[in-house]
Amino acid sequence: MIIYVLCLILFCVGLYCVLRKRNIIKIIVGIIIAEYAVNLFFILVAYRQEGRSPIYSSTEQIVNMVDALPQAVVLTAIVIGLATTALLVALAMRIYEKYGTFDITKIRELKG
Amino acid sequence: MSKEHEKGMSVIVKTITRLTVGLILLYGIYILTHGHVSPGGGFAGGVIIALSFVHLMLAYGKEVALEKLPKGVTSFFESLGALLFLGIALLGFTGGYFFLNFISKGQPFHLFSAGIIPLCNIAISLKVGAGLFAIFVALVLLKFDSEGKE
Amino acid sequence: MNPASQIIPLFVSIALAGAFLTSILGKRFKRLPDMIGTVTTFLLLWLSLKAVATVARQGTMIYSVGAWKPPIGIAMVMDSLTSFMLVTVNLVAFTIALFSIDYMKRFTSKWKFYTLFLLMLGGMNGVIVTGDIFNMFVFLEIAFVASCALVAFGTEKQELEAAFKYAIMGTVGSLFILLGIVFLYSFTSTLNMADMANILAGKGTPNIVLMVSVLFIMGFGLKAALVPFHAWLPDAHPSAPAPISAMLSGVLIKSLGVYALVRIFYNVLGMTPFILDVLLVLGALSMVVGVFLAIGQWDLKRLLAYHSISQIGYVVLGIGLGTPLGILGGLFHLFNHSVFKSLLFLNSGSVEYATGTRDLQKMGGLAQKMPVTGTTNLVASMSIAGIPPFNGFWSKFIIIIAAVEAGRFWYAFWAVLASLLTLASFMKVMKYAFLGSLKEKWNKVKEVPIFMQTSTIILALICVMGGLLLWPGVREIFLMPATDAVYNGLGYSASVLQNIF
Amino acid sequence: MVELYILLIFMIIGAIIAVEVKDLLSSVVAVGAVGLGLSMAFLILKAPDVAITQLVVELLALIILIRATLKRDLPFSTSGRWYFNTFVTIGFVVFLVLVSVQCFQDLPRFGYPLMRVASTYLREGLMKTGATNLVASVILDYRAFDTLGEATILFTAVIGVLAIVRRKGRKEEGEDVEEEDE
Repeated sequence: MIIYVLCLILFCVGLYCVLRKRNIIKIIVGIIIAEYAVNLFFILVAYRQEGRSPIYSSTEQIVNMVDALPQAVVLTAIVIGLATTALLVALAMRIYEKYGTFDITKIRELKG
Repeated sequence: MSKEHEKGMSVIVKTITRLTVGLILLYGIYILTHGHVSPGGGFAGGVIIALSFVHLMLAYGKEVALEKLPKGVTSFFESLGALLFLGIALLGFTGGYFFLNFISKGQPFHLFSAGIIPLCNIAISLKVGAGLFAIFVALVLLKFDSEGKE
Repeated sequence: MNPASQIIPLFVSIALAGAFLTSILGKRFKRLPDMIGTVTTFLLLWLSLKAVATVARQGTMIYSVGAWKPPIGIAMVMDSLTSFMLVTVNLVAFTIALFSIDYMKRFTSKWKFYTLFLLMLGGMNGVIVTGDIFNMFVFLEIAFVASCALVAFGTEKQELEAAFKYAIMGTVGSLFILLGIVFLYSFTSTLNMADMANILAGKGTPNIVLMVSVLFIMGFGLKAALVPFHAWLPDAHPSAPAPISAMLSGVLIKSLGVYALVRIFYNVLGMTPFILDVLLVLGALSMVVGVFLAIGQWDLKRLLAYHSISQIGYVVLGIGLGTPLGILGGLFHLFNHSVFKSLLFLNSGSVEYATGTRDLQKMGGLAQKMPVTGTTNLVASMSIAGIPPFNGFWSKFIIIIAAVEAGRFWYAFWAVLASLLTLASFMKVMKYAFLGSLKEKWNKVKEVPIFMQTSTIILALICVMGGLLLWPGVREIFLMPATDAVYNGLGYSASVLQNIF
Repeated sequence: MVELYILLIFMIIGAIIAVEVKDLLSSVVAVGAVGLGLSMAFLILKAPDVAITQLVVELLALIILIRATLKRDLPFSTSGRWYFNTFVTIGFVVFLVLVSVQCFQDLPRFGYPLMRVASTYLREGLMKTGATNLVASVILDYRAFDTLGEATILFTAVIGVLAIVRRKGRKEEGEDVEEEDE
């Protein structure tokens, strides 16, 4: 329970950074932190008290393995995060090249 | 990046890189081929392989690395890996199902076991390694003229 | 296993195979990307029409990937809502692929465009056919990443800025969705949607379902650009190349946003009066705010983008009414909007192709020089404004009737008001762009090439004939089953699970 | 489990530093520290596959991010007065925390998951797929379709990045622009 709350706080730090900061790199940093928190939360809900990792061994009998499904899902989620990050960084670098700044308050040609 | 980067880093870095880059590559291949018996797998192996080339590039400059793995080759490998993976999936139709594990499962704990899983690992690592290296190269070659400053 | 269900995985794999082939071969053979794009999308359109027929005959079909029975493996589900969405998406995609053959000559690296386009299509088809909630998230991300790159395809200042805004907003939306999925997994210990619905129904409605609902409304609302979350759309949609604007406004926000909302809220979490009210408010708000913002615009594509927000509001309003008639109207309007909004964006692309400007004040009298574009644009404008014989009229009419029938008079009033304002706004477009006297500098303007004309004519014909889908006998095949699938609600899980065992 | 709590607190502190520090390079390095902590947390939670992947992905993401921040003439992020935005953000975050804490009570207790579907994987995984690493058996056999999507998303990102970094986006019809990345 407390561990879930700590994980949530990590998520909120990332979210705060995305919503509040005005520097493009900082926004990317915030998204990365929030992604970490969600991934960690998924692994946390899968943990089993006194559990072992879900890999069989040829020498000993392993009982009480942790849930393998969230681990597989988190692997996918990590890759998705990497893909998004790469795209965001490429966009950020091109924006810097065109505008000469990372400050989003100065990048205001469009008004949504 | 800037000019001193193109020439690479100092002699110490270059020497150590020469010693380690092969080991890193080998480790990546180990990780990917043993993905079904030990932790690791195609994705981690592919990233390690990509990192070994990134390492080479950081130490020696982009000319040396691109000589070893030209850009045309990376994008070809990338598409090839993706097609290979989709091909394995479609081959499952021979057994009647998309993504059927149609090869015999073999003996557990051995390298040649688990049907299509090692093959998928190889396809993914090709794709991931080439793809991530391509992203890195694209971002490094991006020059900054900063048109917007004036 | 049902042999007819073998077509389900093809919707994803054909699109992906097309994309991978384009990326390998497209660099060397210059004409090949056009061919692969057109052939692939045509094949998918044909398959989805076939799927409608099959579903009408056999009912819901399940495909278990890798022969693993759900909930152990991933299941793909083909019910009538799925086939309805597949036809909508692939129809628009086909005409857009046709349009792009000539239009994209103005851009460099055509093969990258087609690769990303096919990946986006594959992602959308994946979102629609899957029966697994995490799998839906994965394909949603594919479509989203591809669309981000496509928005920035022109690599100009404003396009990059719009793409970055879109990427940030979309990623935050994805994070909320993923967080919701984690909560659901921990609570039910399954990822299959039918199984999950079954378990959730057995557990009552604790706090957690409410929390997950809020997370999903924020996440999918960001993808669908409902009003408090709409800030990215008016920038992103006009910045993309015209065929992609058509794809984004026409189908992407619907398959990623509205379809996912409908599927999850009606079929998995179970609709509650509270959620219905939230959807109604969001829908009405989008409808009115979108149209008010649209009126003042002079940039043709921006104006169309604001109208997208407004029209999505109609769809969500219809679905939020929760009555069979309202859902029918909402889904029908979803189909109609994807047709006429794609047509409008394609026409704006034609105008830009011929004259090089998007500013309404600089145009004038273009209908004399571009008769096909002028006529099709007239059809689409009347359609979106809700003039009687065209398809837009019927769906708006059904939504308004449904609102009155449900006793929601205020919502009906707002819908009528928004419709009138839409009419005014499109009269402005026709007056400034196509009618009136021809300006001096447009004397040399020519009609656009043949492929572009063909695709707009196809879409215009559908706009004119669209009302026929309500004809008795036709509606029982296409629209009514989709409505039933939504209204059936939690019956979804039963109809899926009985197909497995 | 004390080490897990310590790691999490370390990660939160790292994250706060990454968010609040003015220097962009320091910020990126702090994110790297958070990622390493996450990798260790995965190891403690018995997820070695995820830990390896997280570690290598972390390295690559750091290299890419540092590439974006190095040698900029704007290494510092400016902070401005932005009261309304701050107010809304903090309100939203506090609301999210309060609602979530209510929901955590409905979840199964930490360390005791439900394991409905997962027990099937653990029981039958080795027999049915032949892979000793059950995570590999889940990602490449039971849920291989997800992995196809994952591979595709990376492919999409690569093509997308290559499309974004093009020097020249538009051309006149008939004009031949040679592509740099061939």
